[in-house]
Amino acid sequence: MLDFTLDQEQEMLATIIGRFAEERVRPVFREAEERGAVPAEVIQAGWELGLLPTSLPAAYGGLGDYSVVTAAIAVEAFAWGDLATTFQILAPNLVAVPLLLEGSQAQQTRYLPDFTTARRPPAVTAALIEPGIRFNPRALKATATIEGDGYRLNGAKTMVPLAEDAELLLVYAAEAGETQAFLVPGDAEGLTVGPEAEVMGLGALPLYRLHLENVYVPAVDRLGGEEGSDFARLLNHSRVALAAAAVGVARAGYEYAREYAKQRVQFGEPIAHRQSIAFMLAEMAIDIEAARLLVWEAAWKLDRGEEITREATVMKHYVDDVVLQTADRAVQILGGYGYIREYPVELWLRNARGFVHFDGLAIV
Amino acid sequence: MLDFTLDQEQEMLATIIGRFAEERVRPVFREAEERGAVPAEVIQAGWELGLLPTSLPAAYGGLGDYSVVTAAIAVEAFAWGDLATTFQILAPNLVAVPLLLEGSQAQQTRYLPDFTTARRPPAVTAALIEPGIRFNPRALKATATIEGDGYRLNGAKTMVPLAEDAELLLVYAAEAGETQAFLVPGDAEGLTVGPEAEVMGLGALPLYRLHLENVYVPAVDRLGGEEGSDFARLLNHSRVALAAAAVGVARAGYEYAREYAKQRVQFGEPIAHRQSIAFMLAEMAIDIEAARLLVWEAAWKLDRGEEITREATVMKHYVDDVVLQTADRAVQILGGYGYIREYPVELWLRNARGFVHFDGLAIV
Amino acid sequence: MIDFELPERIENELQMAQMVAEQVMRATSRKYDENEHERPVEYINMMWQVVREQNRRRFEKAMANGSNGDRPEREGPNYSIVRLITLVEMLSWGDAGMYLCTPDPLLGGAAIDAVGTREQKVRFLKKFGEGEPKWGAMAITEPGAGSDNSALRTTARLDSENNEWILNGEKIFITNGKLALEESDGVCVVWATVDPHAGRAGIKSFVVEAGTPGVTIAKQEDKLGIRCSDTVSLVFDDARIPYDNILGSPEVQTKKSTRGFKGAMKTFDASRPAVAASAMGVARAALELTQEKLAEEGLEVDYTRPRHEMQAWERDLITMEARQKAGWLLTLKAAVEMAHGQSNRLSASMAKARAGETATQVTQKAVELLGPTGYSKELLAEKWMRDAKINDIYEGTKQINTLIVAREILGYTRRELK
Amino acid sequence: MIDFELPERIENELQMAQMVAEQVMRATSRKYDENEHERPVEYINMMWQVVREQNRRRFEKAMANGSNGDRPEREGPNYSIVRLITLVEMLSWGDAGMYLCTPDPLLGGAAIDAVGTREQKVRFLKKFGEGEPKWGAMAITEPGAGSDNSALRTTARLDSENNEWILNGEKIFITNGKLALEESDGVCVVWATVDPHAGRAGIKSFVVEAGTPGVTIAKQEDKLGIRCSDTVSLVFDDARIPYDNILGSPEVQTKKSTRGFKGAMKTFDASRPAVAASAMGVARAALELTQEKLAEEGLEVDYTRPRHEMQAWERDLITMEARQKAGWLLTLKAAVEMAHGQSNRLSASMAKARAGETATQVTQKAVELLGPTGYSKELLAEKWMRDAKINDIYEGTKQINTLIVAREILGYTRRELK
Repeated sequence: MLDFTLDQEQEMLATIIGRFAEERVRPVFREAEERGAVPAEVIQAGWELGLLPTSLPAAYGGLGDYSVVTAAIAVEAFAWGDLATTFQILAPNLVAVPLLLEGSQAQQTRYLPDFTTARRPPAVTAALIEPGIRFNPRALKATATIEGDGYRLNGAKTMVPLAEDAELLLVYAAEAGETQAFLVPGDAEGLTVGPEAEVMGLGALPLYRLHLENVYVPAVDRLGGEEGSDFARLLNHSRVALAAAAVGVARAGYEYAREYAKQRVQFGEPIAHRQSIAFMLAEMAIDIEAARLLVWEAAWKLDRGEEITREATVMKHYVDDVVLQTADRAVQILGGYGYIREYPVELWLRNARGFVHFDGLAIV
Repeated sequence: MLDFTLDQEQEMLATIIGRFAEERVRPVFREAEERGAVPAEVIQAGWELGLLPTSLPAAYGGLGDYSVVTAAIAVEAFAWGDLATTFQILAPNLVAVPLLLEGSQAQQTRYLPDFTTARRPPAVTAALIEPGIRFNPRALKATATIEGDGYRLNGAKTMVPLAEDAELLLVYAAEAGETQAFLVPGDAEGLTVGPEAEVMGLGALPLYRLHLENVYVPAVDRLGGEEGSDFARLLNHSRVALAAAAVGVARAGYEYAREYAKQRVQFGEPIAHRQSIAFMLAEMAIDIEAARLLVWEAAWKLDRGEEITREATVMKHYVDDVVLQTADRAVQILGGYGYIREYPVELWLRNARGFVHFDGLAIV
Repeated sequence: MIDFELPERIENELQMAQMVAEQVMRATSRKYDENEHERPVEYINMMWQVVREQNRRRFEKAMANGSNGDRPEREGPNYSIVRLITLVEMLSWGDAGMYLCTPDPLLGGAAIDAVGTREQKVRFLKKFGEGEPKWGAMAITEPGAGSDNSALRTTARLDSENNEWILNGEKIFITNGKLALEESDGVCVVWATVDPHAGRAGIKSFVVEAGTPGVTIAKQEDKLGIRCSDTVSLVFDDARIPYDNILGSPEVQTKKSTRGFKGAMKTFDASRPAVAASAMGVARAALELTQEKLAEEGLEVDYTRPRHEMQAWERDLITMEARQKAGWLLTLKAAVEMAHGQSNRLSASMAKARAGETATQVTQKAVELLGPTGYSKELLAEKWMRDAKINDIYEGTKQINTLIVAREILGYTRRELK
Repeated sequence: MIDFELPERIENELQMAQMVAEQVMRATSRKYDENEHERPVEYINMMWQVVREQNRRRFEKAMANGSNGDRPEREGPNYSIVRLITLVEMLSWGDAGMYLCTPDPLLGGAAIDAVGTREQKVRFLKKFGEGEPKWGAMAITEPGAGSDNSALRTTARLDSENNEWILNGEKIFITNGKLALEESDGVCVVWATVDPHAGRAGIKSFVVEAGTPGVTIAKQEDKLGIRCSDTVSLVFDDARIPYDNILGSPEVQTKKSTRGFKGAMKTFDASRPAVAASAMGVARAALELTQEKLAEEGLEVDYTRPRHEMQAWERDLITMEARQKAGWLLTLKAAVEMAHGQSNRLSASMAKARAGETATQVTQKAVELLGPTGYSKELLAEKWMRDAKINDIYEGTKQINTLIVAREILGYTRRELK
């Protein structure tokens, strides 16, 4: 019955991840951004929180309590710490969750156990985004054409996280105009990784271009096997994850700006005493609250097995705007300090702008 | 050379019309709205300001100094007083200006002199807008089909000002898919006026539905005669007039709200002392300033004979938003008083929302 | 445990409400918009049957268990507020002005419920469960004060001889004031100060009943929208009411503690979500009408298109839909917090500030997207745009509610953040 | 007489500037964005040829007619400010960060021009017409003060024996501070108080030349954008400068008259339009690139479509175009008023507030409309989004400039409207 409060488990999770974000991520994320890499021990620690194993079925060694709502809460807490770090910590989901949702029995049996037993984060990733100015995940340029008892993949991808070291990639391509996913080993013939795809944000996350030239994929390695997979469903799960991350980024900017505005004295008073600043903060708080509720509702519907393409589109539309505007306002409130990299908010603005383009970079 | 200041004549005109708006229009416009008619003597007085005659060629008894910039300044000053009154005072333009811009020699000689000699405002109007939810002035549903050496007009129009008493109407219809204008006498066979078209605003301006059933129009009465007319040009002139009026409406709301905010004491101070109110007023002032400059630039280009469809579209897009938001903010600043009809701002909001739909209701 | 499902009981009631909205309210919306100040008898009579029964049972329950009747015997959250706001949303989807004419104690009743004694409930609320339709109203705002309730000038002087309060002053913007005091045997809760020098601490609320001598309706407002709901000014000229008509304690607390005032203000933590709900009802009506009319033209939103491949009207509809959903979820949250007995001061102001703005934006956009017809009176869109705006203004303007949100999130007093 | 045509002389100069922007600035934009703190030698050397000549002639003219060199012999409007802002717009269309590296006295020079004596002009401005590239800078902001210039702590103590001023304090966010004081024989105008207790009245500006002992660059900022322009902190530790380096009168006016401070502030009535112009240059660059790239995909705006028949991207482009035009016209107005010798305090703040916001919105939208490529570093859009944001912040944040506008239109003092 109508209720917007976290249950105990969720409370605990939010606290644990919140502490992780504050104590492990925040101290290093700025340098990670400049260096272009998140410290391995942070990723390892993130993996050891064991979120993915918890959500995988007992049959594959997990705890089997998969909840998108809970995952959304977790992702917001991670993203509050740092977005690039979050995407990297969640990278194993990019393969595990599609397998869980759409994988064939055989595929699940073959791949999922590794995700529950692995000591270190499995070296996997997914490739959805394509270079160009009018990317449409439902109408990919990369193609999968049937050849014999398999497929040939051709095309170009970009913003593929961690591709260089990936042993297994889930590659999305258009099969007869419809988006399907394919499990491709990192050393597959015709698959070339690189150069790095440099973008405005996510500096700490290694992103790559990917080139597919007649990459052969056996039929059994198409996600879902015989039936193939329901891409709309995967995209919706991805959008919930990204929207939850957006809420985390927005909250980071809002909280930082709020505390700054209370400390920063100008014209003899904290600037938060001025309605122009205080009202901006109020709007930010309301936007974030509303965005979170939209995310939770969508997640809740996914947990009930509903088809939420419409909700996901509406939610994404709203949340993408909220995170950008909130981050921009945070920079505005910090003024000159918002513009220098010594302070975090400028990075949050660069990351915030990316959400309209992040389809497929995270999934829960 | 770059200069945004009015010349002497324009200064004088703005002053005269400003005084007219303040002394003749403001005292009666509210009651006019409730009664559904502007007092005849106000319209008469507006006509006697002689703007139209001044702008018509000397050959037809005018003073021949036609300037769209000057007209835009005049329209803003009128509209500051009241929009419905402005549209009614400018109604003769609806026929005279198209004749001036696109009329054939014969048509000008036949009709224009009446506009310079008439003691009372000529009973003319124009019919462009059509009922429906997707009106496109460049793709009208009303049709003009060639028959013998004339045309048959068929279709429905709405929001036709003063149609009931009109002796001459300029009716717009699609001739082979292209919008053309036709001079139609008020008593033409097949032309039925009514019922009244009731809309949210403009209560003081009688607007009518118009029904055209096989209305015959001799070829010579097509605007421009043989060549026909350039509708794009007429539409651009209309949009400049409407945008100038929008600036007037916006300024009325802004100034009223500003003075109210300085008087209205709450929590021990004028509400204008609060940044939330003061900043709204500042944004309103900036919006109006920018809108006016856009209007002036478009008008200036028309005076230079430039084709400004692009500028007019961009300007309309901007100004339509500005007038709505400014009127809405004025209501907001007045609070409860903004919501009651004893105060003027609620009417300005109703009028402001109409500008996206007012194509063809005014022209200069 | 996060859950977006409404209690089934409420879902069922909503279906009933929707029928009323469609068949009674929508059918007479235009009529009562054009005939301002006329009471919507169809709606009133239909609702009174239901409301009277509910009030009667509610009242009896209250007398039985001494509570205000909302609180059920069993433990756990109390969803009556959720029921209230979902009903308000649905009825406002029907007609936001007509909904305000619902024969009910409404705000006035809420205040009596909140702080009234058992005896007061008997005297003032019992009658809402019997006889002819009756209304309750609340008189707070004064010409000079606006949203600044601490600056009230209306006085309540105690006449100890006759053991009566003597009210003097003027109140404005009173919703249903006429229905409550002139057109029915209703009640109006009036805020007045027992000590003009005591500021907030001196402010008390008093119950004034219909027919009280010295109480006159000075003026009935002509409004932009919600025209079938009456908004009046009241003048109190030595209006005498029994001593026992005061709600809560009569003594003036010290400047420090302003509990009396705060108590009165608490009424709004329930009413702000209700106003937000009303706003979202109008917004949904406008959104759905626009979707419907565009669909008739063959224009239906394709939710699978990426942002950059949408049509402008498509993006507009999605924006309207997103805002409407967001505003409604904020409203639900404010209600749910209340249902769980948590303070909803922040969430209620968030919901009110955002919902009022959203209803304004969504309805204004609808009038644009529906073309010349949308601007005409053939459709209700233009009326809804006029109706919606009130939600941005009353129960505290958007600015006042944003200010409250700002103070809450910054932990500031009204002195720190003016 | 309303006229939107630029003087032909300026049009011609703009064509030159556009060539520089296209061939020198755009060609090296990415390089200097990636190699932060490196000076854009190609642009600097190319510009110095021109600027040196102009400065020389300007200086000689100034010496000749005793004016600041802008004012032409004949009467009438002085379009040099219009020339300035149109050039700034064009160069910022090329690269807003690089434009800031133009070897020129810039703000510092403007201050010296405005209030400096003939001798001071000889000492500080003559060198900008000869030899190696030089820069001028202005040091105002302090760690504690932000936009609150009346709260400056940096002191200038007079040492009457040696007839020198002794500067102590710290300044931050100084554009070109490194170029002016370390990498060239330039000047930096420093705001300091000669009487910490005198508030605004005590604040004076002083010219500090490169190589002055006791002046050190404490820190160079890493920034979101405009990375090839250096932004530094300066520390003054008993930095001694000749008595004659003070700009304007040394005596402290009574609290009432704060002319000294106001005089210094006046510099901004010229610089705010320049910042607005820079913002609009970036905005235009982003707008044009987006139009270009979409056109390559066969997507060109059809301006004859009614609003409701547009594609979403089409409406976005029109919105961007409208904002860019509006912002630019406001900027032109602020300049034209100055050219006509009218006070442009209001219009300059209007232009600055709106232009900074517009550049932010337009560039952010461009990065969206250009898809994954727009977010990548393959195009300059993402850089322009980072560059543009500074215009929303420096020379007074949008909030500060909106506050100035509000005070002007309401006729309020800083006390009435805080």
